[in-house]
Amino acid sequence: MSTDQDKLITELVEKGLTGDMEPINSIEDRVLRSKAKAALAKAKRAAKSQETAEPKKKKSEEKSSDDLPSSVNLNEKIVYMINEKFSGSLANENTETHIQLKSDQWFEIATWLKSEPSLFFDSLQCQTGIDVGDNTLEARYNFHSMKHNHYTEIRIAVPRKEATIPSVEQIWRIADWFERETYDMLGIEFSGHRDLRRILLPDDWEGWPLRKDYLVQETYHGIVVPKMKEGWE
Amino acid sequence: MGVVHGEEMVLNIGPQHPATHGVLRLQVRTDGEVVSEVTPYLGYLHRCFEKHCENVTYEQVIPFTDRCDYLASMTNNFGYVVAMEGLMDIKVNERVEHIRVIMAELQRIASHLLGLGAFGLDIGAFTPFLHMLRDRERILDLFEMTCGARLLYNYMWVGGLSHDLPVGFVESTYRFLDYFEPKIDEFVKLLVHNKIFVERTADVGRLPQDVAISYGVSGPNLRASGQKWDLRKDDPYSIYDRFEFDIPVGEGGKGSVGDCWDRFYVRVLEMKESIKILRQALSSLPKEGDVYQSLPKKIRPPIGSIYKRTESPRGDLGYYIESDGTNIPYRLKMRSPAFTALSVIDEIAAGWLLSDVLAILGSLDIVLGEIDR
Amino acid sequence: MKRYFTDIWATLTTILGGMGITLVHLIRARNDNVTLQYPEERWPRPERNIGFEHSNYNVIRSRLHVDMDDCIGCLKCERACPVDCIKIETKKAPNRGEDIKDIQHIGITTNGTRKAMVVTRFDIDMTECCYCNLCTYPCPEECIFMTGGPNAKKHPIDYEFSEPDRSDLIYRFAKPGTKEGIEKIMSENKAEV
Amino acid sequence: MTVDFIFDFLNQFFTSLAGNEFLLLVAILLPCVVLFGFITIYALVVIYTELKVSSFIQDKVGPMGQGVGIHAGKWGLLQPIADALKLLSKEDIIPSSANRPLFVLAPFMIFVGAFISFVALPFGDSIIIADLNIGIFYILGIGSLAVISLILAGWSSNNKWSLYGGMRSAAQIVSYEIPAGISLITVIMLAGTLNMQDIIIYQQGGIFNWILFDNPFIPVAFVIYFISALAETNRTPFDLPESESELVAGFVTEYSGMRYAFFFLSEYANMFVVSAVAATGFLGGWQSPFPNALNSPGWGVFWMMGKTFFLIFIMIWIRWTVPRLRVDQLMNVCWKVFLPIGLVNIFGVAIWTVLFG
Repeated sequence: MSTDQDKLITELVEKGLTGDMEPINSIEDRVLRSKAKAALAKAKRAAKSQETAEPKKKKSEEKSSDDLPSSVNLNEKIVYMINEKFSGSLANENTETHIQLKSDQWFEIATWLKSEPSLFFDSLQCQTGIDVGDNTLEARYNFHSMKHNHYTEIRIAVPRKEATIPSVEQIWRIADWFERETYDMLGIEFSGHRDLRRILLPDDWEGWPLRKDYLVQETYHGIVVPKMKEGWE
Repeated sequence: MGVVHGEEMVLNIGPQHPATHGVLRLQVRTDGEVVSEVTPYLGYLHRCFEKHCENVTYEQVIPFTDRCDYLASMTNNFGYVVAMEGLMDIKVNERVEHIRVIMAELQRIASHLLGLGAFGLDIGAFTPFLHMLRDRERILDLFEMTCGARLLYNYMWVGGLSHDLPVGFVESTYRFLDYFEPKIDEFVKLLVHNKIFVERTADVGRLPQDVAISYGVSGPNLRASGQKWDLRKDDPYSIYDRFEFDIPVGEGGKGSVGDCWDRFYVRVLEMKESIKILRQALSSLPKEGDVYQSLPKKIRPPIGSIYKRTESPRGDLGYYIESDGTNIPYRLKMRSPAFTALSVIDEIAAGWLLSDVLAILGSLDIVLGEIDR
Repeated sequence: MKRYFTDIWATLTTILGGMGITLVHLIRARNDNVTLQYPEERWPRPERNIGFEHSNYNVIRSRLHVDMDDCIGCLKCERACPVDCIKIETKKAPNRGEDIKDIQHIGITTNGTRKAMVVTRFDIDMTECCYCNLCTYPCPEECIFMTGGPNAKKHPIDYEFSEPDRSDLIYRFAKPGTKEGIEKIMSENKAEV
Repeated sequence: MTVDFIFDFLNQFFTSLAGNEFLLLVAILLPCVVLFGFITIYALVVIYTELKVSSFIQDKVGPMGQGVGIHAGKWGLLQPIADALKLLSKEDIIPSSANRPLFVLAPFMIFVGAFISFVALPFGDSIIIADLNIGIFYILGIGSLAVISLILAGWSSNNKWSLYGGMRSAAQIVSYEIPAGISLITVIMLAGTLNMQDIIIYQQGGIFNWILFDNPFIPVAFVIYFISALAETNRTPFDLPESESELVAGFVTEYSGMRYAFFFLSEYANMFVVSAVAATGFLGGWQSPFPNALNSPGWGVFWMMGKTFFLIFIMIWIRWTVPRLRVDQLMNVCWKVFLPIGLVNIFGVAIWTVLFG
């Protein structure tokens, strides 16, 4: 690769970030064009993560100053209330799409989420886990209220080494199986779960399949896991 | 004289058993005929759907969604494409929306037909089952006419459809609806009001409303418990807000609200509502419109996540999609309605007789492909 | 007491009503029956014409077929397959767009594309195919299709293609001897140079 | 057609062997062979009927074919024979943990129970193997024998489903003996005899002399008897012992091949027995429905068979219409509905006979 090309690409990316896609699209060489586009996407992603980190602080400042206007969206309202009741349990103040919580007070918050009359999240729609990289696992909860017909998403990130989150199985009964599935697939331990076993995989399965570093077993009970298809030589 | 207690026996219903609708194992603790505990063991049909999805592109996920709930492939496709279009902010044209609704409602009827028939079979009525299958075949014919496949369609694509409607589809569908409507009444007369059937199902396996919500039970099972909750009305997606239809709710017609009979009858009524929607959608189907119009060149959704729910024949079908900006999903979770419906079995089946456990299992209308994924 | 007798009455009437319905079906068996006498009668093939070109494509989900004379070896179908049941290997053709008689390679497709590649291997494992039709859409030459496609006359729709040996269901579409042939030609070319 | 009759006939024919015990043996075995052949052919016919009736009800065509060979004959007429051959040629599996002697014994016992009931059934004017003076009582008694073999089959299989099936069938058959017996008592009261032939002779003189139409209480008794008969023969809606969607196959879960065929055969044989008893007791047996026509001995056989097959057809018809009862409801129906109504019915019949008879 020539340094000229690299220079050209960085130039193009800068232009692209300002919204000017013409120069990139007008490149004739296909390889160069795709490279430039890939670099642009990378740069955009990086910029976005910075953006998301920054404006949060501003928002939280605004919110603490004014006293919950009626027009705030549900997530901001919940965050405000959580801050009042369970201070220090918010992991960050991002409320755009979800609420990020710390794991320690989760059980109390969950109990409150269901019992608080103005929220009344009586239905746990979906519970799932995700390996977000950086040695972090995240449990995500999608709540819905049948009474108020509103909806929110809560995320709890835990380090991979001590992946333990309080179980909400006794609050929403469906969390029993959802948490078992998350445990089965990602190895997040739910403390306080009364029956935390694997649910879909056999009990003696090794590893957590949906973690990104999962390696397929070589053999299972003496059965060799085929790497190549038979007859494909 | 008190209740006589005998020796307890552990009985395995399944994985191969005529009434488990797939490969499910229910470990049942029984005292004579009375069942004290039901423990489901899942995973016999686990095909690593979610792991697969992390290794194939977004468009290649669709054939796998077909195979999750193999009795309602269209609605599974539908849920996925609605979620993906939400993530990518794609708007599809009117014709596509109409065709999707038509397909989804036909699929709902087909799925309910099999569910009801199989429930009848669990109770011991063989004839209604075959009558249901006979009518279901007609719907499958319509699907085959449209996309060539009878069971696993891969019909709805992100931003469009794989094929336009064939010539004569609308007429054939009208013909089917005219044929099918009287058949529902015949079925109701033959089985639903049959006294033996009522005795077997009324008051059996009552699922109270709050328990149902806590267990995440959704769809017809939740509606049978008295909760008026249908995503087509309460959180409308696609163009469902344009159609007029009712949400049938369990009223305890033969016993109490939320019993097996209600779960059964709600499905019967839902088929009638689907026919209503179908007639409206067919009459307002736009003649013009390219089904490939808004098909994206490359499916690369922006970074972010979405949780989108749609109403599948079995309940709230949710897709949780996390995208990292590439053409491969970073994480895809399917919240299957049958999974949540099965989790409630111990709660409502304990204390009933062995025959009732199987009736309750049948009334929940589960599909193991969707539970195990 | 009243309930006792109404229950008995309801039982009798509903069962007799049900028996009436089944009797009607029994009597009208000749009109109602939906059975197909399978080996003698076949399911009518769905008639429709839609696809890439609305006039000549039947939507059928059946076994895949590849028209090798049109295949340019672009690997798009291999990439589209969600279950990896297509395996293609190609060799660069010595001269773009020219026929090579020895290995029956035809240089120009019916669409007029000049081939740059010689397809030495084109295997489809029909035991793994999930009939999703995804491979047929990206094909620029419309040369891979479920049978009943553009060349419907040559390949009748056939849902019954069971084989006694599983390996017989791996369809090998590349013309026999292509691989050896092209290698030989290449080595000869090298020798000449 | 009693044994004595055949023995006399043989004595006259083989004068050199007259009075020999060998001839007596032949005289005993001959009706048995004829009867066995009859049951086999009858079972094939009824299995075919059941296949066809169920198919027609379900909008299918049932077994069909154009000819012998890969197809089961014209209209599938050879289907039951093919089924029988298949069952006979199948591997006979005895589970290793089953109680072998009892497991082997059970299917034969149940068949013997059904078989010996046929002895007392009147097929025609004088066509009866053993004209017992307690015929109806004998058949009811022998009918209960099935319980033992069903329990035997359920228990010896060493399978939980079989055990459930066996237990259910025991409870069911024992319970339903009672309403069946009680409703037949009304017949015996009217006819004043336990002899099958005498009961039929009592109903001489056309359709209005049949016991069924004797007084308004008898149809109730007939319905109770018929439904109890369904329960005794394990037919839907009372097929709990072998309910395929609950107990896999109930007491026959572990049986295969020949032994399974015996259970199958005896179920159909039992159907014939209970239908024939109903035809005898309520529908005039081999009597013609017309007072002075079609009542020669040949027509007698026809009427008897016609009535029996009609009842068997109704059994098949019910089977493909209704769902299955639950085990506690089964008992409820027996003890809370049939028994009280049956008892009241006896009084009703008695009072009616005293007042109008």
